[in-house]
Amino acid sequence: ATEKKAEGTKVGVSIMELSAYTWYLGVIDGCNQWAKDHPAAGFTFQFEDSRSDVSTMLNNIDALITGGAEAIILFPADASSAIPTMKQYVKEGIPFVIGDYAQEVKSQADVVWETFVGHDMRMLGEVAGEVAVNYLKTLGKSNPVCLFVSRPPSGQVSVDRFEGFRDVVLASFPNARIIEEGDVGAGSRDSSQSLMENILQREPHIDVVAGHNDAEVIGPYNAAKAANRNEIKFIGIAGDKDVLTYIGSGNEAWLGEVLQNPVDLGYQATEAIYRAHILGEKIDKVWDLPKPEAITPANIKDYDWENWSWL
Amino acid sequence: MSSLEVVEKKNRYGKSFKSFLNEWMILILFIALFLISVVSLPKFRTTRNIMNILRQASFISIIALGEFFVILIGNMDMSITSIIGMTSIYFSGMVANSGVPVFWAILIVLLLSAIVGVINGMLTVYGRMPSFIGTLTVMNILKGIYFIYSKGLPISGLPESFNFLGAGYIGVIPFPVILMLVVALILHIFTQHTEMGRSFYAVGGNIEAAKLSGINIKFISVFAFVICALLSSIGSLGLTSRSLSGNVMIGENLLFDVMTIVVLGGTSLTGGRGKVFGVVIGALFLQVISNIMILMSVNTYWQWVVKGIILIVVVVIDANSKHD
Amino acid sequence: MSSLEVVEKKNRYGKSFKSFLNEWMILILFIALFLISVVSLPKFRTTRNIMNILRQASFISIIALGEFFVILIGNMDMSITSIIGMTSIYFSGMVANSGVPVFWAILIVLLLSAIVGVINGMLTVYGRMPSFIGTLTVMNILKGIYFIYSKGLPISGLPESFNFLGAGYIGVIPFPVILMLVVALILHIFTQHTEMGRSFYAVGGNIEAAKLSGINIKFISVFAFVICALLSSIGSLGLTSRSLSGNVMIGENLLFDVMTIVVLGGTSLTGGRGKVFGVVIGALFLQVISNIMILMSVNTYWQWVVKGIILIVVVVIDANSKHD
Amino acid sequence: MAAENLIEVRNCTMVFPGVKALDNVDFTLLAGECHGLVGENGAGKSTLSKCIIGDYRMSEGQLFVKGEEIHIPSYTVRKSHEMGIAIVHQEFQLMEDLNGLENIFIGRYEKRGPIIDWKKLQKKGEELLEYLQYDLDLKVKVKHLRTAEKQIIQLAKALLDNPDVIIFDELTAVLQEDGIQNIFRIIDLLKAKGIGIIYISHRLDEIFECCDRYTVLCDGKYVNSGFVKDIDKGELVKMIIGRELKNVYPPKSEQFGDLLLEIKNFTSPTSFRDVNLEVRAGEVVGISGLLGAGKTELLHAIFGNHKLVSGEVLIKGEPVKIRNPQQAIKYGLGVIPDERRLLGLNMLFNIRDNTTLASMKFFKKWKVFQNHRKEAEAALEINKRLNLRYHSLYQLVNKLSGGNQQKVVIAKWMLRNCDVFLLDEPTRGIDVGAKFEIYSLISELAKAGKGVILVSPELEEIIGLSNRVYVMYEGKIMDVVEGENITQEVIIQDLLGVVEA
Ligand SMILES: Nc1ncnc2c1ncn2[C@@H]1O[C@H](COP(=O)(O)OP(=O)(O)OP(=O)(O)O)[C@@H](O)[C@H]1O
Ligand SMILES: Nc1ncnc2c1ncn2[C@@H]1O[C@H](COP(=O)(O)OP(=O)(O)OP(=O)(O)O)[C@@H](O)[C@H]1O
Ligand SMILES: [Mg+2]
Ligand SMILES: [Mg+2]
Repeated sequence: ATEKKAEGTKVGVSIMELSAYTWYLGVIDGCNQWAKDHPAAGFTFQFEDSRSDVSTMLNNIDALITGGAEAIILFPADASSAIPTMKQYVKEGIPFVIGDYAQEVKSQADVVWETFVGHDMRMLGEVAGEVAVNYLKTLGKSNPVCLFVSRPPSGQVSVDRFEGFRDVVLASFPNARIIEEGDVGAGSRDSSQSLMENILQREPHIDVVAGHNDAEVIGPYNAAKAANRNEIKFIGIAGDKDVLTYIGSGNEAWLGEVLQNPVDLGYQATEAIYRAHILGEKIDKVWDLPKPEAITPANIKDYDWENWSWL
Repeated sequence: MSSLEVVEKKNRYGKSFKSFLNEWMILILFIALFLISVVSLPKFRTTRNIMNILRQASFISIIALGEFFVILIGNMDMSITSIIGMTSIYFSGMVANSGVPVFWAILIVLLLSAIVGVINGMLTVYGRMPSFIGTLTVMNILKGIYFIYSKGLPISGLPESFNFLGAGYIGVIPFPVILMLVVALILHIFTQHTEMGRSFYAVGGNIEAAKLSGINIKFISVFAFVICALLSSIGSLGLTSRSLSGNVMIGENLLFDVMTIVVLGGTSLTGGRGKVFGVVIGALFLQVISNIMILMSVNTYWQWVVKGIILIVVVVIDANSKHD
Repeated sequence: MSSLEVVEKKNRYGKSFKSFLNEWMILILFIALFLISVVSLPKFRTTRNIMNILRQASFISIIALGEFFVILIGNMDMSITSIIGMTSIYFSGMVANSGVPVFWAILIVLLLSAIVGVINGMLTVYGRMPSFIGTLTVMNILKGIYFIYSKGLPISGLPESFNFLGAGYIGVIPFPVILMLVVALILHIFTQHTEMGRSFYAVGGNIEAAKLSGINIKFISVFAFVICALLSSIGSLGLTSRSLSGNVMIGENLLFDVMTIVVLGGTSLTGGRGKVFGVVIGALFLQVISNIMILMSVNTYWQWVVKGIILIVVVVIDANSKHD
Repeated sequence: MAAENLIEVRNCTMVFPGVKALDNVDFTLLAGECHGLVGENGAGKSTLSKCIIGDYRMSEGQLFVKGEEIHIPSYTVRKSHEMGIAIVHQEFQLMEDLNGLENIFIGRYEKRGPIIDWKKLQKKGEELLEYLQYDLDLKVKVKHLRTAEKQIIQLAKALLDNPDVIIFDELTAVLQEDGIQNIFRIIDLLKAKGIGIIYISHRLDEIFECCDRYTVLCDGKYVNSGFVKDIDKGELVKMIIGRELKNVYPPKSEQFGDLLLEIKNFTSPTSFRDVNLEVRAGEVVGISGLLGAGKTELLHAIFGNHKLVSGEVLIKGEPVKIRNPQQAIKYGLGVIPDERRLLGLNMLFNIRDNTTLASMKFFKKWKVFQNHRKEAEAALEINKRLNLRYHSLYQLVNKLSGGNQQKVVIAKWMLRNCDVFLLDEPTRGIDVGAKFEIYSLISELAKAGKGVILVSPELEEIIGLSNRVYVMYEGKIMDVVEGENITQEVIIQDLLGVVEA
């Protein structure tokens, strides 16, 4: 948290969960980067963690606003819970920008936020699916086996990613078997590793493993490595130093990493709140973000990932 | 000799001003914290902020009062998070997806929660499971059940009018605050001035003796779990109303806060001792700490540390003031 | 009178077979579950799968054995998740980022954990905080501290050789299994055949009587928390070794599993009763359930439900066999 | 009132796993009589009482209350209470965190609508206390009351609903002479109302003082019953323990050695003031005083378990600081506390582990491990000596009868070879035969050069065993009586003198 400067504008940023999703550190970097690039705007931020809990999120919004925040960037904990609270504050002139997690509305009257800045969750899954399909084609079989480790407590996000992945793979391989297993443990590398160890006992052959995020794939990777199941290839989603290191160092078990760039997200969200709140522009309800890209052994040289501080 | 007699009398009859102070040490500490915040934080003392704190404390108070009963009889209910999630999801599901009227949906989820309370109680009383583990297991089972129903997705589309329960105002006073005060007052009278209320203290104090005094200890024990489930469910409806959507994760982090509140409020975890308004003060205490931490822009991680240290100081002072 | 005499003779030194059965009911249930699985699930009975289960059970057993000591003296340590996270992060940080040799890093994190154990114990014994709340608060403080250090990011770059601790084999037997058996054996001897070991039972059974019998109850209480912290830390090193990276979230959901294991193993949550090998069986039990659930492709959410129901059945049978 | 059988028990058998606690016992209680139920520890007295009130269901046999046969499988405490049977249990059954008033009325509050009428309750409570002629503040939490006061609360609770049958299970074990006389007065009042009383006590004098009939149990079997006026104490003792008992008190030792323990100016913040006391080797020192005189606190203070404002301790002439019981034990002290369940025993331990808890270090194998067999042998030996009734050394102590539990506490400290024993009411709840055994143990200790401090509510015991008696009143030592001067008259005079002054 930063002190509010005398003439500056304080922006409250409510983050879904920092502890389990360190990916949000990149979002924070993005916000700060924007402020550095635009010193004239005089933006200061206060970041608060909702710990994936709706009540905590709402309490934090209350406190951020009484604490002097003039605008809120909200990375919500779920797909609709903040709407009544937002409505109330928007009436009082506090603008909101929603980040990362799209809000479901029953009517257009509910769309009280300035804009939504976020990656298409389904598309993340689809890109992972494309990476998988490219690899599966090289195997030359019609009925490959894919495993997707989802994260049930993450709700819609996990569903979208899984469905994106599944639909793309099935489009090319109608006879593929897509196994979905949910990690209901801590959602850490360790919990997914334990899960995978047991799955390996059940499944004699798996071609590709993808998952809700990197933690859900690295765990299975460790498990497969320990069990010498060298046939299995892995695809990460989000962005993780270890995964990129594997890919960069030519580890053949890794097919790619679908990058969901958090710095960009934070940066664009701040830009959006700036335009809406300070410049008073009317902006589209959905902010354009570039399509997620897959980092693969072929293109990893094009990325400066070693210098990304959020990894 | 006479001087000794004086010392002894005062001590034995433990009703002195000092013992009153000791009993309400938490109140004194709370007032101290409150005054310090009022004086040193201009943003704290706005009506809006105070009302926010009260509103935020109200539903968690109600939930903590439920847990209070279970702790009073010397048990623990770890399943409240699930009861909260279950209520939120099934209520919203019924109202938003199946068109059940709000009133009936409330009755049905309260009934469901009561059933869960009965199961918790039965496992403890008849199944002889330690309640900590029994309710933990029930928590997981419930979670499985409502995740099967909702797949973990939030359910929106509740009528705007339902928002009043969690976010309405009567004058400048948020409705939840009034609700909380009414609930607390009723429970205060219930626990202090009715036969059944006193039975909880008896069961928690000495279950054997309570049984031999003709108290239906099984009924009282099960009933404590039912009260807990019902109040958790009411609290959940309030939280759901505030966000106008049903969410499985709505109470995810509440459990430990609730436990802390109950203990802060002077309830003994071994049972038999505690006061309703102590719990309310405990809830306010925790909420004020969280609030000033954000008003002072303390970094998230440091919040954990500072909050923890404050809690330790408070509980240690309180516990030691009660001891001898 | 003669019938009494006979009973007296027969039992003077020994215990009856029936009471032995009751005491080890959990073992019988475990064997039953195991045999059913062996017969009905071909994938279950492979050596590889059995070894897998054993390996998965080993570090959680070690952690549960730590918690066992705290529960034995009638307390609870809720901070183990944090101790596990702390160990994992600081160990990896020292080794991977600061180049501290593995051996020294292990010593340092063990020392750190012991200090946390001492703090937990002191808060309980001298601060008179209920251990449930005291350790919960310590958990949050610790979490804050190591998140400040690591920002929550995993730390990789541990030497491959360190992988042996968590993933190595001696013959066909995974090294963690051997480690777990050695630890359990030592603790079994410690609790059953030494003066200090029995002191834990004495403190848990009646702390006042233990005090008047000359047992240093404060030392024993604090020591129980230290043992818990140390074993949690060792368990954490094992888990860290397995994934060769330090992770703050590594122990996040372990707490309730650990508690369940300790209770499954026949330990009384009110203290004074329990056996080391009971805990080990508890861990195996839980692991077998998880394993067969996945081997049978039970849907994720149903896993919670089915696992919960199995646990309830087992604990209820066990609790009722012990009763009278 | 015509002699009517209020209670009739026929062929009652009660089996616990491994123990036949009652074996074909018959028992009758008439209206308006006080019926003494006596027998050794573990004879089955409490078990029989619990069968009568429906706390236990007898395995075989019949129970008639006021001539009506009871259907045993559906008989409960609540039913027996409805039929007018009340009991004061041997072990306290109180909610320590609630006040006296609530402990008396719990489950039977006076109400106005659904709300408890505290004023009326308070008035009723005070009336009850007046009837009992006992002055105590009912608003005080029970945990702050004296042991005797707790007993009065239990008595008040039992009398609350005007029962027709009332069972006193060792009601007087924690009372002193004046309290006991008060109980006799109350018993007379009750008898006059036609209430039947079952009176259990190990102090046989009481049986002769207040009972009309007696029944003797031995090892769960009915031995005899009859009118008290037809027998004398010797005969009764013989029926109880199966042999005669001569010379209850062994001869006192006359050989004293060096000073073992000296207490100087002990002052506690609440309980006693300026206490000086000394014990020599071979000496039994008695402390006598009314209830709440501070004797228990004094013993605990010596043992490092009670806060002191000032005071000095000398062990064998050396000044030492004792901060906790552990240190006290190192200096050779041992204590037998008065409340066995709270302070003496670990109810989750078996007999062996309880017996050896304070002396584990004497039973080592290779200096580190416990030698279980040696422990068992030692425990067996000492418990045999105390005539413990049990069926296995590995039996949990909570299944023992009250007196037998007390024996385990004593055994525990006898195993630990202390120099000075602090005994706080060691014979509470112990039967006549075993009492004698404990007296001779105390005397043997003295002969072996140990020092003993003895606190007992029974003046006779103090007089029979002590070489010197300190008389304590309201936390102060009023007088020290030695040798020949130790007589009932002198001590009572000391106490009365103070009270009147
Ligand atoms: N719940 C129980 N389980 C097993 N055995 C028991 C139980 N209660 C009592 N006993 C046994 O029954 C016998 C009779 O016990 P009881 O308590 O009736 O004796 P008592 O005559 O009251 O002795 P005391 O004078 O010591 O109080 C004892 O041998 C005791 O060990
Ligand atoms: N749990 C307790 N907490 C506080 N004070 C107590 C407690 N128990 C007893 N006391 C106090 O200790 C004193 C002695 O009470 P106790 O019941 O031991 O009487 P006693 O044994 O008959 O007398 P003595 O103290 O002479 O042994 C009383 O003044 C009583 O108020
Ligand atoms: Mg008895
Ligand atoms: Mg006493």
